[in-house]
Parts: sequence; C-alpha cells; structure tokens
Amino acid sequence: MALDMKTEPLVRVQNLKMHFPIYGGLLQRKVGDVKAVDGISFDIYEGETLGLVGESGCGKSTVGRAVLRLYDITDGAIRIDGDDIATADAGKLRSMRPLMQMIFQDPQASLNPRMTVADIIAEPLREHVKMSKIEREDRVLELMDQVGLNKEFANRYPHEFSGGQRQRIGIARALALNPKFIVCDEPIAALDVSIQAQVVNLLEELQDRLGLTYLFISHDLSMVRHIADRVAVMYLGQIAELAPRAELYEAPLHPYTQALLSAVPEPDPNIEEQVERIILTGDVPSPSNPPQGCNFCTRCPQVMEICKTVEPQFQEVQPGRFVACHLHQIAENAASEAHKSIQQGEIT
Amino acid sequence: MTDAANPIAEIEKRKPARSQWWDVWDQFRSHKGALLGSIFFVIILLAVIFGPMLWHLDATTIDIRSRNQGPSLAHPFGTDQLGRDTFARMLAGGRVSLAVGMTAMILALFLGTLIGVLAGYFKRLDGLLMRATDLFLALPLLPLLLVIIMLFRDRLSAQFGPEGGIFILMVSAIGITSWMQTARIVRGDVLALKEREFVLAARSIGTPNRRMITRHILPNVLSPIMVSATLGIATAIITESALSFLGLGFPPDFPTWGRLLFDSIDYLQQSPERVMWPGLAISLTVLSVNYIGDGLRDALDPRIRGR
Amino acid sequence: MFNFTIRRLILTIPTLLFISFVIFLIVKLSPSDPTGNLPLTIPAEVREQIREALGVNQPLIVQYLKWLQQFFWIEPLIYLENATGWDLGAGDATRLISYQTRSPVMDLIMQRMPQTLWVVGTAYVVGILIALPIGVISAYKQYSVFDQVGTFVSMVGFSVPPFFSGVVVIVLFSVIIPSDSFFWLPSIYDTTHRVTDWDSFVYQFRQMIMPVMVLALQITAQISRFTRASMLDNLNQDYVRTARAKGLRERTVVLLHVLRNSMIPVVTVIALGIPSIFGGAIITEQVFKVNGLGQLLILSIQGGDVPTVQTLTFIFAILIVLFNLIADILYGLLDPRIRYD
Amino acid sequence: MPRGDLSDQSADLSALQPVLDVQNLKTVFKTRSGEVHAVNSVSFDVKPGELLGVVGESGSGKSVTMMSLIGLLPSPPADVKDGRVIFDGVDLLKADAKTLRSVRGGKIGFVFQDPMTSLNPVFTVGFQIAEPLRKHMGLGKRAARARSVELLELVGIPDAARRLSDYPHQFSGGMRQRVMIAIALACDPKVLIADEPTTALDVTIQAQILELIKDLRQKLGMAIIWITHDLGVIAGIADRVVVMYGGQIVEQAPVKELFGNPQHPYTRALLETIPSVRGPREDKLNVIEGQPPIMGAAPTACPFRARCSFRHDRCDRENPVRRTVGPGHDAACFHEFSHGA
Amino acid sequence: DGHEGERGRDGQLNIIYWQAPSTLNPYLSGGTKEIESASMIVEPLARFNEVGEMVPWLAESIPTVENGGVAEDLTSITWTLKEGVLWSDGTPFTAEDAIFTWEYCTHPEGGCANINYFDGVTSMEAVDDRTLKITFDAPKPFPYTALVGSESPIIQKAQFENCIGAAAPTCTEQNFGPIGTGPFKVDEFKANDVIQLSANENFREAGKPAFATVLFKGGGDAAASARSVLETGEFDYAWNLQIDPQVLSDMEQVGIGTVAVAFATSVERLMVNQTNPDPALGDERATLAHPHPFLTDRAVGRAMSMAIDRSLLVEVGYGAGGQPTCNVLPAPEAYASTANDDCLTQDIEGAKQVLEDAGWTDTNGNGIRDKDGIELEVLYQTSTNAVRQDTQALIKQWWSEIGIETELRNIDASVFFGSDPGSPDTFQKFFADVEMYTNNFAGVDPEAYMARWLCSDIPSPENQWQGNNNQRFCDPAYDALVDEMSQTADLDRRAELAKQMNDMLMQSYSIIPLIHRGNPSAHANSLGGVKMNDWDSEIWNVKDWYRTE
Ligand SMILES: Nc1ncnc2c1ncn2[C@@H]1O[C@H](COP(=O)(O)OP(=O)(O)OP(=O)(O)O)[C@@H](O)[C@H]1O
Ligand SMILES: Nc1ncnc2c1ncn2[C@@H]1O[C@H](COP(=O)(O)OP(=O)(O)OP(=O)(O)O)[C@@H](O)[C@H]1O
Ligand SMILES: [Mg+2]
Ligand SMILES: [Mg+2]
Repeated sequence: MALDMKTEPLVRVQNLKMHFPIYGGLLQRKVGDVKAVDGISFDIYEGETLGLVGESGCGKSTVGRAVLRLYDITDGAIRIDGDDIATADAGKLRSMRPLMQMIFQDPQASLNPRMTVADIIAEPLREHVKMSKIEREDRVLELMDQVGLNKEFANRYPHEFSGGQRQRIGIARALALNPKFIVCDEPIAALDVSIQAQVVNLLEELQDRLGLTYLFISHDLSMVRHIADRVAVMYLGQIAELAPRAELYEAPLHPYTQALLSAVPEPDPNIEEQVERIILTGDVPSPSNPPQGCNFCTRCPQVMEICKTVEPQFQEVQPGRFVACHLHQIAENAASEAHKSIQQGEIT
Repeated sequence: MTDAANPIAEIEKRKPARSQWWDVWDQFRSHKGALLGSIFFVIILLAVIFGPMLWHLDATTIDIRSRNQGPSLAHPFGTDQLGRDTFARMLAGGRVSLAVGMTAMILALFLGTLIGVLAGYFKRLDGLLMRATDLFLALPLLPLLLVIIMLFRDRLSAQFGPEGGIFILMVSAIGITSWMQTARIVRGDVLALKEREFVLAARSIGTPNRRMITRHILPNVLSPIMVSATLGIATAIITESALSFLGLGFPPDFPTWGRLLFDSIDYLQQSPERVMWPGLAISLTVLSVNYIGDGLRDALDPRIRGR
Repeated sequence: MFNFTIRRLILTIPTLLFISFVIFLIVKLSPSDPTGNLPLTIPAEVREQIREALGVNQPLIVQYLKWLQQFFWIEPLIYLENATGWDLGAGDATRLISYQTRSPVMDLIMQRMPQTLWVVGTAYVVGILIALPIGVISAYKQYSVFDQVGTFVSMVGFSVPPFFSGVVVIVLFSVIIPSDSFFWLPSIYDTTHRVTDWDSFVYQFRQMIMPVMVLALQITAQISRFTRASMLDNLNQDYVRTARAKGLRERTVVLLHVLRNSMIPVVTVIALGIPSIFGGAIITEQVFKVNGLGQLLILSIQGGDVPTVQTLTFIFAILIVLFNLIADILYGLLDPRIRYD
Repeated sequence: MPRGDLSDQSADLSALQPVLDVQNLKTVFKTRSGEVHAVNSVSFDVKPGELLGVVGESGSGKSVTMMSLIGLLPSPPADVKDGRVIFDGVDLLKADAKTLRSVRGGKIGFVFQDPMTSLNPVFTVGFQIAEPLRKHMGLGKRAARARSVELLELVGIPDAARRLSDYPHQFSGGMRQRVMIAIALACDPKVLIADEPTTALDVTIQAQILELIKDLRQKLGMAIIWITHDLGVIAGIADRVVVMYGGQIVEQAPVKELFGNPQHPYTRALLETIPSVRGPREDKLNVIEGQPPIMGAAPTACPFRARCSFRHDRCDRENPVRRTVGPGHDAACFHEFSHGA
Repeated sequence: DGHEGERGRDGQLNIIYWQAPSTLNPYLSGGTKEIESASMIVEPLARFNEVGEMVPWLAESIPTVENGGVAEDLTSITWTLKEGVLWSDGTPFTAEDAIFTWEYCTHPEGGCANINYFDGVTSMEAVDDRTLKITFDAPKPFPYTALVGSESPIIQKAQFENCIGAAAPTCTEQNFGPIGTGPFKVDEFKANDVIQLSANENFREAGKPAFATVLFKGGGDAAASARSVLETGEFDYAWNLQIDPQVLSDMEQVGIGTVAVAFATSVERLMVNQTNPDPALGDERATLAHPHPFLTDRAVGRAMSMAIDRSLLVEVGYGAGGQPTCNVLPAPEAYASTANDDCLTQDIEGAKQVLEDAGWTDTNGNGIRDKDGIELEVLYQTSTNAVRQDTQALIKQWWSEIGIETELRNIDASVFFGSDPGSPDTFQKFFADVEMYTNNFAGVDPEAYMARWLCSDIPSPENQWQGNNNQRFCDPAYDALVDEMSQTADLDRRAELAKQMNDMLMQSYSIIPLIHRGNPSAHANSLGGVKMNDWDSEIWNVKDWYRTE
C-alpha cells in the first residue's frame, strides 16, 4: 500500500516552511528567523502511516501543526484531500477541521483540566455537528468505548486518569468527527512502556477499522518501526531521509539516520553488548542560525569538504527512497529524472 | 472494557452530568474557612436584607432625647448624635454597602477580566489595552468622579430615581476606576495559558475564539480573579464611604457602613463602640469573602477537588 | 535588554502625551473652581477678575499647549539653569504657576517631596520588611496557626481604612498616654523639623512612628499576601528538592533558593506599588498633617487648582508608566529566563 | 566498547559488603482522600561499584523509595514508617538532621527525574554546582570553581569554564541533565542515585550520557542506583536489576539472568511489550491488560494478581514474599516458571 | 503677670489652622486662612475690635466728619499715620506705601481678591509722608473700607514695586514673605503647610510681641486641631472648630484649654428658591421665567420656618458657637431687627395650620401635602460638612412632620461654592428647592450686603449665573430701599433702612435664617491676651498675647 503510486496522496506537502520570527533592535523589527521547518516535502497516501522521527527540537511538532494549519505557515503548499489548506481562510479551515485532527504530544497538557472527559470529547461535536444532547452523549460514550475507556469515567476530570488513559481521551476527541487524517504528535512519548503498547495497538486497530491515515511523529525509533509504513527522518528543520520502513531500518543511508538507529538501546543485554554505537560529537546547531551547507555537517562522522559549503539536494536515490546527503548525491540530470518520476506518478 | 454496556447502566451514567456541582459543593463544604466564611456572609446578608423589615426602629428616625446613648435593650448598638438607632443604621447601611461593594466589585472584575483576556489573547490589542490600563491607573480619581457625576447624575436620577441613579453612578464610578489590577494579572495568566497545549488542541478542533475564551481560558484564570474579588469588595466599600463623604455619593441621611465608620471617628473617645460596629462589619465581610474565595477556588479546581 | 528599555522608553512618550491630554481634559472639565473656596463676601465680578488673571478662561487647547511647553521645556530649563548657573534664556518665561498659592508648582512639589519620601517611603520599606517574613513563614507553615493569624490580620488590616486606624492610634498614643510619658507620640507631624543631632533624630523618629505604622499596615497586608502565594508556588518545585538533596540547611533552602524565585513576582508588585507612594497616602497624610504630595493633590483638587492637579497627576502618571517599565526590567533582571530582545 | 572488565567485576561483587542496605522500607502518603501506600516493605542493597537498575511501571514507587532513603519527601504528607536504611553504619531513617545533611549531596548524590525543573532557574550553573562543594568539602570560592570546571568537563560539557556563568535555561535538556549529574558527583559520593536521568532526552543524547556513566563508574568506583522505564538502557549498563510493581520489589536478579530468565509474570509481560529496532518486527505489540493497583492500604494479596495470566487462588489471599529462584535471583511469585522460559 | 517685659520673652507660640494658608499675600487670596495668617505680618490703618468698634492701628485716629477727617460731602477721607512706624526691614513706613497698595490691588491684570475694598476710590494722594487722602467718585456714607480691616492691609512698596499687575503671581518670594509692620516677620513659609515667624525687631510697641517665634501649622481637620489644643496640648491656639459641641465640650473637660467664641454677622440660612429648578425646563431652569410652583407661596415658607427648632439645631450642631436667629442681618446691634423673633420657638401645630389654611392638604394619603396636584416635595442641598448634614437630617424630620417631603443632597464645598458654569451643583445655579449655607459681611456696614437681593443681582444664564441674589427674590420696593440707603449718611436712618430690608426679606420667606454663627476657637489655658473677634482677623491682637505661667 505504501508505495502504491497510483492513488492520489491524501496529504501532499510541498516545500513547507515555517519560520518563527525573532524580533529585536530599537523598533522591535524582525531581525531573524527560527527556521523551525525549512522547506520540506512529502506525501501521505490514504490509509498509510508516515512516521516522522528526529531528535528533540528538530521541528517535528512544528511540521505536524503546520500541516493542520495551526500555525500560519511561512511558505509552501499543503493539500489535504484535494483542498488547499495553506491558504484557506478561517471559515474554510473551520469547515475542514472535521477531516483532519491531531493527537497531542503531552496528554496532560492538551486536556483542559477543568472540563470533564465527556465535555472534552463532546467539544468537537458541539462545534461541528448538529445533534441533540442525548445523541451527543451517546456518541461520546460510543467513542469512549471505541478507544477502550470505561464509560463510568465520563464525568471524571483528566487529572484522575493515568497517562495512557489520558492519551485515549485525546484520541477519542480526535476521532469524534470521523476524520480521515490524524497527526499523532508523539502520542506515546509521555507514557510508560506498558501503556505505550496499549496506545500503539489502539491506533493500529483504529486504522484497520476506520481506514485512518496517520502522520506519526515520534522520537522513539522502535515504536515508529512498529507502526509506520514509511519513515521520514528530520534534522534541523529539514528531512534528511525518507524511505519505506523496512529499507530504512535495514540500511539507513543518511549518516544521521545511522547514528540515530545505532543509539537506540536494545532491551536485551546479550544483543546490547554487541551493538556498535555511533556516538555523535559536536554542537547541535541552533535552528535560527543553521550551518552553511549540509545542516548535519557539524556532527557528521563522515563529513566531507563539500558538506560545509553546498546544501545537499533532497532527491530520490532508489525507488521510494529519498535522501539529502552528498554521499548519495546522484548526477544532476538523474536527479531531475527522478523528480520527474514523482510528478508523473502523481499525474497518472 | 469494550463490552456493550447494559441500558440501565447507561441511563445511570447520564444522570450524574449535573452532579458536578455537588462535587464542587462537597469540596467547598470540606474547606473549614470557606464554610465559616459563608455562614458569616449569609448571616450578614440575611441581616441586612430582612433586618430592616424586622427591626422596629427606622434608620433615619431622629429621637433627639436619646442621643449619644450606649448599648441598651432598646438600642442594642447604642444611638448616634441625633438619637438614631445605630443597629437600624447598621442594617440599612449594610444593604447599601454590600450592594455597592458587590456590584462594583463584579463590575470591576468583569471589566478587568474582559480587558485582561482581550489583551492577553489578541496580541494586536495588547499594546493598546495595556496603555489604556496605564492611563486609567494614572487618572486622578477625584476629578474624574466629579466629572462623571457632573455629566451623568441628573440624567441617571431622572431615569432611575435619585437613589437608583446614584447607585448606578457610584457602582460604575468605582467599577471603572478599579479594574486595572485585575486586568494586569489576568492578562499575565492568559498569556501563559494561551501557549498551553489544550488551547492548541481546541484550535485544532475548530473552536472559534469566542468559545475558546469562555470555555478554555476563563475557567483557568479563576484563581487570580478570586483574589481580586476579595480585595475588590473591601476597596469598593471604603471607596463608597470616601465618595459619600465628599458629597459625591448617596444623600447624607443615607447610612452606609463606610459613612457610619467615618462619622463615628469623631466620637471615638466618647463612644468607642460606635466605631467598632461598622469597622467590624466591614472586616468580617471582607474576611468572609476572602475565605469563600479560597474555598471556591479550591472547589472549582478539579485537581484539588479530587484530593 | 538595553534595546528593550530604549524602545519602551520611546514608546512611553506618545503614551504619556496622550495620558497628559486626557488628564488635562478631566481636570479642566471637573467642576471645581479656583475661586470656590474664597469667602462669599467677595463679589462675583471680583471672582471673575481673579479667574481672568489666572487664565482660566483661555481656550482649552491653548491652556494645554501652554502647560506642555511649561512642563516639558521651561521647567527643566530653569532647573538646569539653577543647577549649572548657565543662562539659557528661561529667566523671564512664565513658569507653571499654581492657582492657589501663585507660586511655581514645581517648587511646591519639591518642597513636599522630603516629607512624603520620609514618611511614605519609610512606611513602604517597613511594610515590606514586615510583610516578607510574614509571607515566607505563612507559606512555609501553610495552614499553621501563624498562617491563619497572618491571614486574619492582613485581611483586617486591608479592610480598615487609614482614616480609622490613624485616629485610633492618635487617641491611643497622643491622648490617652500622658504627654510626659516615654510612650507618648506627637499627633502632628512637624515638617519644619530638621535632623541635626541625636535628639532631633529621636524626635523625627517619634513623629514618624504613627503615620508609618498606619501606612505600613496596609502595605504589609497586601505584600504579605503576594509573598505567601508566590512562596507557595515555589516551595513544591523540583529544584527545592534538588537543593535539599545537596544537603543544604533548611534555612538556606528556603531563604536562598525558594525566596529568590518567589521574589520575582513580589518585586514587580513592589515596584508597581511605588508610584502609589506619592499619591496613595492622601488620607494618612491628612490625619497626621504630614502635608506631603498627597495632601497637596487633595488641596489642589478641592481648590480647583488646575495646574497643580494636572502637574502632580501627570508626574504620578510618569511614575506609573516608568515603574511599569522598571517592573518589567526588574523581572528580566531577576529572572534570567526572560529576555526581551 | 570496553565492557569485558565490567562483567568481571560484577562476578566478585557479591562478596563485598553492601554500601547501602535498605530493609523493609514503608512509605505512606496521607492525603485528604485517604492513605496511599506508595512503598511497601522494600528491601534491597547495593555494593560498592555496582550499578543497580530499578525498573517498573510508572507509579510503582521507584522515585518515592529513593527519596525516602535520604528523607527528601515532604512530611506531611509523606510518612516513612518502618524499616532501616543502613549507610556507613548509620540508620539514615533515625539519623538527626545534621547527619542527614552531611550524607545528602556529600556521600549520596541524587539525580532527579526531570532535568528541566530540577535546577534553580535563577542561579548560575556554576553556583549550583559549587554549592555542595562549599558545603561538604569546605572549599573556598576559587577551589570550588576549579572543581566545578573539572566536573563539567567530566560530564562532557565543552568550554566548561565559560559555561559556569550561564543559567540553566541556556543549556539544552541533555546538558542540563549532565549538570545535574555533575552536581550529584560533586563530592565524590559513595552512592549515586539517578532517577530516570535520560527519559527526557532523545536517543543520541541518551547514548552520550550512558557512555559517560560507564566511564565515571570505572573512574570513581561508586555504587549507582539507576531508575528507568527503559529496559534497553538497563540492558546496556546495569549489573543487577530490581523490578518494582505496586510499591513492592517483585523481582531481583543480575541483568542477564533477568532478561534471560524472568521469574515474575510482571517482568515477563514487561519484557514482551517492548518493540526493538533490531530484531524481527512484531505485528502486534503485547500489552499488559488492566490497570495498576490502587495503593490505598498495605497489600494483603498479590498486587499484580488482577493482570496476571498465571494467577493462583493463593494470590488473592496472600502477598507473596520474595524467594530465591537462582543465584542472586529472587522473585515474589507463587508461580514457578521453568528455567529459561 | 507675664504680659509685660521684654520682647520675645515667652518663647514659641504654636497656632494650628486646619486649613493651611496658601500664600501670605492677602490680596492674592481672599481666603480667611490667608488673611488671618497675614494679619500677623501686614497691618491696615484701622481694625475692628472684638465688639465691632473701629480702632486705629497704623493710623493715629479714626477720621470722622466731626474731627474733619472725612469731608462734609463724604467724597474724601484723610488719614494720619502713626509716627515712627518701621517696616520689619527697618525702613520707614509712609503714605506712599498705602498708595502703592491701592495701585497694586486695583491693577486690572492683578486679579486682586479684595479689590472691592477699593470700590469708588478715584485717587489717593500723599499729602505728606504721614498724611493720606483718599478721594471717592461719589459721596461715601461709610468711607472706612479701603485699607481698613484685615482684608486690606498695607504692603511695602519697596518690596512689591516690581510685582504689580500680571507680574503679581510670579513674585513668589514676596508673596510668601511679605515685609510688614506687624508684630511678626516671616522666617519660612511653606505653602499649604506651615509658617515659621519670629518677632519683628522693629515693631513699634515696646516689649511686644511677647513670643519670640510662632509656628503656624496648617492641615488636617477641625477635630484633630481641637484635640491638639484641648487634649494633647501640642498647640496653643486652634481656629474654627466646627465640630459636634458635645465632643468639643468633652475635650474641654480635660482642662488644658478653653473654647472661645466670637460673633459677627455670619448667619446660617436656608435659601428658598423662588424659581422653578425642574430639570424639564432645560435652559430656563431656575430662572425668573418660571416661578417656583409652591415656594413662592409664603404660607409654605412660613410653615417651613415655623417647623424648625432653632435652639435644638444650636444644641446639636453649634453649642456655644451659635445662637438661634430670625434675621439675616443679626448684627451689629443697631441693625438687628426684633420683628421676626416669634420664629425662635418651634411650632409644628401652627405650621400645619398655616399649610392647612393655605389649602395644602394631603389629599391622596401619601403623607405629603399637596394642592392642585402639586406635592410638597423639596430637594434640599448644602455643602458637605458633618454639622450641616445633621442639621439637614433634623430639618427633614420636622418638615416631614408637617407634611413636606425632603430629599437631601450634599455637595463638595469646592464645587458648591465654585462658579464653574458647567457644573449643575453650584449654589448660584441653585438647581434645588432649598439650599443652606452661611454668609456674612466683612466689617460693620451692611449696605453692600443688603444690596445682594436686588432684582438685578439674580444669577441667570445671561450673566453666566454670576449674581448674589441666589434665592431669586425680586421686589421693586426692596430695590428702592437699597437705592435709598446708598444715599443716606445718617447712621440712624441707615439702621432703620437695614432693618426694614431685613424684615422684608424675612417676610418673603425666601430666606429662612437659622443660626447666628459664632466662630469657636480654642486656646491653651496658658495663653493670655486672647480676645476673640469675628469682625476682623481673630488673631488681630496677637501682639498682646503672652504666656501666663
Ligand atoms: N512558537 C514558536 N516560536 C519560536 N520558536 C519556536 C516556536 N515553536 C517552536 N519553535 C522552535 O522551533 C524548533 C522546532 O520545534 P518543535 O517543537 O517542532 O520541535 P520537535 O521536533 O517537535 O521537538 P520535540 O521532540 O522536543 O517535541 C525549536 O527550536 C523550537 O525552539
Ligand atoms: N505527594 C504525594 N501524595 C500522594 N501520593 C503520592 C505522592 N507522591 C507520590 N505519590 C504516589 O506514590 C506512588 C509512587 O510514586 P513514584 O513517584 O515513586 O512512582 P515512580 O515509580 O517513580 O513512577 P514514574 O516512573 O512515573 O516516575 C504513586 O502511586 C503516586 O501516586
Ligand atoms: Mg514536539
Ligand atoms: Mg519517578
């Protein structure tokens, strides 16, 4: 399904940029930008899960939020289900909200502590669907059931739940309007291992049942490996590598991906002893002042001269595998060829 | 967990939606200070509402033969320099003071919250509204009141009768000159709150700004508002007396606590109890409102309520 | 931070101009009249002449512009001249003259500054010094007897107006206590008193006790509440546990780690409260006849003395805006996390 | 990676006298809605130079146990009821405040769970590192500074001398965590307790810190208690592992033994839930169904029974005590698993 | 006893005025506090003593027609100055100074507050250094206004020469420290706060003043200043103690001070609006165009007056500081009418009867009398002041007993007595039915005072509400009497006319006098020589004060 180029992607993001202005100077003029997301493109097909990984602060959440236009983006195009999101006005956006939803990173913070679970889940229904009170309550209970929350809990407050249960509340809220596309922003990062599994299973189960499409943001590579069909690896506001799951974990191309994968600890002392680690050194650059050339050049174990001056192209180096690295840079015309192939794929 | 619930259980579950308020009440009740505060407050309220109807003496009737008397059976709080019954005046005065204090406080809270929320929530309005707050802080209260009274008293009196008119005038005068503190505090909290993830979550659902404010922002700035309320009621009662004293308030024979307190100061040595009554009444009211506020804040916070 | 300050200072100018205009309008529109306090024996025509001589009847905008010029140009010039001895040509310009005293408003203000600063300033300092320990202890021992009593006293303190507490202390310390007793205190503040030696210092100290006490009560009430709330917020923070884990004494933990953090909001509250020093002590000044700026303001208002009211109020406005800025800057200085640029 | 010497070391560890011996520790929280028995009869020990991993579900009492040891829990609501904590021949639970203070930060270092909030935001990092140095080692300003630089370099922060005067917010999460470790290590403690020191970090940074800890342990020879959820981390660095559930220790074993031969159903379930980046990919993750127990009273039955797939009748009646199941391996379960299951 | 000896023997005198003087130039502020504080420094040609008689001060004697000082045709007066008078700076005092004072005050741009004291003066000339001739534009039956009394003292020419006209207010140094001929000179003046004075070394009377220095403190309130003299003993003299007489006498009981009262012409009175203040009338509100619907009915006014127990008002609010009166002109003795004295006893029943007879009955049973659909409801305003509010409450009660409903209002004094044309609350606009305040006249001659009730002096929008006839009384017969008085020099006849006018006003019931107010001040028992005086500055004879023990 992942590589089925025939279907029109549900989500298409092209050259997305999200810069947060930095103000300064005498008149508080803009003096610079935090380039939280700096020109990234990807497609997500219906029913697919795209995993988005990368270290803390590289811009994953920003991508997720920008895709849903929770931020006013700096540049780029976003189409979801054929509609242009990037330029839609507030009314249009509001009407499109039911289509696309978000599950937030921190289940505690994303639930209003003063609303009951039932109110929280009912909120999108109130906003978008005309239904009677009874109907709404029924729907809320149904949703709670769907995500495996005991109906008894309807009148409880978020703080009375465990992290996993809270995340379920968030999921129920996201599901309330029968969306097609859900951005899951590190839905498991704040949870305990045994609960992580519950949530991931739930998400998968819902995907099977309802045919949902996910953008699954996480820095937990093992979970992404479990859930995603394709994986994008971000570094400092850009995508370093995008590939189908199996290939990526099997043979990562980008040095950053390699380092990332090697750093994941193995829950088995026997394997753990054999793991070869790539320990990164050097400073993590700031997104407001990214280095010249390749973003990763300051920490890259395989850094070359060219990396410090020329920005590598993000291009398809093998079918379905995109990477932005000089180690894998292919000739200029070949690249454009590859690029064309995507475009054709999209037209046909 | 996912097994179909039986219909009876379902019906049972629907009912308790209303019972949140019982939770709040339960929590409130368990706060000793709040309970005591409410009891006092209710007693004061009942006394000033029904007291004047039940007590046989009128607050403005002069009985010149019994002037400057100490407490006795006929006059439990004594009498003033014109022989008016202090108890009756306290009851009648409480009506006005409480009404003015509460209404002005509510008005100030309303204004302060509104402006604080708008300034905090809409970045574009922030500078403007905060400078306006500075302006109001800087305005000289007395001339401002004189102007307000000059401009509006007669019109309001014509509309609502002399007492009603003055009431509205006083309340609005106090209200519009004491919201600034609240606005500042609320703005600060809203600024922080706005960045919280649940607000973003609500936006992702498509909640419009209006409901975003009422549903997500306001309930979470309740606690500073409560504190402002406590301090606000005291300020309003005292300000009212200052205004009355300057002749900007109620007619001179109209007792209020602040005025009684002020008038009795001259008699501090002759009959100290006369100062005590209004002083005590104001302090008790403020204290009970403070404790009620504490209790309410705790009770309305589900995180505390669980404990 | 420096840029932030400069930018805010620049922004302050239009704000203040606007504020000054609104103040001017209000003061002008208010129905007080400079001749209102004259005896009724003075006939109406004479009153009119007096008003004419004061310039009350000029068009509003002319009066405002004149005030602006006097306040922002002539007065500073004159002070500069006096300070440096240069001749900048301000000598014969009309200064900002009070209707009531027919003397320069700025001189009046300067004259009253010392007693206001002494009494109200001391009260503020004393209030803060009392409030901080109370706030700290009540938070550290939340719901203890100390805390409850503290709450009670500060609430009562807040709800008792100074016109009441002031007279009570006067009756206690000046009337009931015989005047030859050691505990007797003067009820009337002598503004002509000069501190030259120990005895005069003792007298100054004694005459300040009562007004300072009354004012400090109010200040203490408010600030101790703020301190308590702020301490409570910080006492349960993780870094407090870290400090304990380092084996620090309890005193160090509370007074260094917790207090330092709690002071951030409190200090801003204190800074914001300073402008009220100058205007807020009106009643206390009146009760003890301190005759400071507050009393000047109230007299001028009652006397319809537009230039004085306008100038004083505007100076308060400057202080308010300025201390707002200072509060923000302090916030930034105290809390290294906050950076304005 | 050099690690062979470590496993050698672990072999003769058992012969050593424990540096910290915890016996029968109980901690109860008193809250408005009743008691929470967060820690029940927990006993364990650590030997010098040993790295003891502590794993367990969220809320199983890991942090509370460790904080109870050196009296860092606020009381009320916490009440450390029973038991003994022998460190250096003294029972810390009975020790006076002074002794405790000298142990905290001096002989026992503590790294808290959340690096973002555990540092005091208003003091420089240098100040915070120097604090225990001056307190316990009596160093002067200069010496403390020199040692602070040394410590920061030790935990791998480049340009240490300059960064001493930075504030915590100027450090990234990973760096802050390293600062916390530096503080804990400041006085060359005999025991280092690290409470989920890497949970907040991303894998690349986590890998750096794990390297650092291994290094330090070799260099300094201290005992380490390492709390985490992440079995991967445990597998990488621990010598021995303690598994907690419901306020109790349910299993204890050397690391390879635990992963190879888990003897408690909870441990087994836990190991099964974890996906890996390297091994084969499961289609569906295993989960532990059900909810963790509510610790309202001291348990009279097995806390895991409701979620246990090996449940016996006995489990409802009795709380199993730990019994030895292999060399250095004990578990609190009535069920007997075949070895190597 | 101690009142003889060398100058400055008695140390410091502490005086407290609860209203602080804002300047020491009496011409720039006509306020009592400024005039009285200045009266210790600058002096007039003649003063009025405690019984209202004129006594020469800087003049040798009082000029009269008899002694030739006043011209037969009453158009000029010639004063001879005392010999050897020096200013406190040691320079001699001459007639030139007097002339300068006149020029100073009458300069059109000077804004002089006491300019009316120079009304009618066409010229002043110095016949010689010690002789001053004042010429009037018309015969002046009472020529003792200019430079007589504390309101028009003589200031030093040398000092004020450059401060004339528009420059007057800019001479702060002079205004705050005038050089005078009086017993004290200014050491330090803090506007609205405190004055420090010391004995004038060049004072013309030997051994006076007895005090070396004076501390003249201002600020606070009447009760506090009473307390400071009567209870704490911090001050020797406190001015104008209008507080509850009960409280005052309790304070006096302490035994360290005494309250002294002086009476002059002040009368607390009710003004009864003769025009209709109904807001519905818009611009014509309270103008002659609309007579008051019921207060023009003398029966109503009469009943209102009869219902009042003036003795009780005195007892409650004034004590020794007031006497019931039925005249708007109660003093000097010669001018006081006795024709209206029946008002001194309260007669509620009589008042009811009067109303009954005039057809005012309570037809609709609401407790308020009415006639032709007009209810007897009055709005009763006054300035804010504790005693006035008590008086208001009492009168309201009595009026309600006779079936008149009263609404009370109090207005801040600065607004009430101010004359901002924009304010609806000034006593001149009189947008109420009844208002209460005190008025008096300076000196002893009532001519100008009685001329206040001319038809032409009614405040109205045309004259920006500037007028003295606040109750809008208008009677051609009265105007004729005023006219006559202005041309009568004979004192008996003048007295007769004054009485006649007073009675006319009383019988119109457009003014209901309540209390002849005295001025209560307190002084320490150790202070000798105080002669309370309400005709002039009450510290007029401070030069004679001394310490008794
Ligand atoms: N509102 C904002 N204003 C300015 N900068 C921002 C804002 N939001 C995010 N950033 C910056 O953008 C960068 C990317 O942030 P983002 O939250 O997307 O990271 P992330 O990859 O989601 O990290 P994490 O794994 O910690 O959630 C960071 O450097 C952050 O500081
Ligand atoms: N102050 C407190 N009051 C009441 N209960 C508390 C308090 N602190 C902790 N607890 C309870 O004690 C139990 C153990 O908490 P603890 O923090 O030790 O868990 P943990 O194992 O460290 O979990 P995590 O992995 O999430 O850090 C929890 O059930 C918790 O609810
Ligand atoms: Mg994120
Ligand atoms: Mg923990």
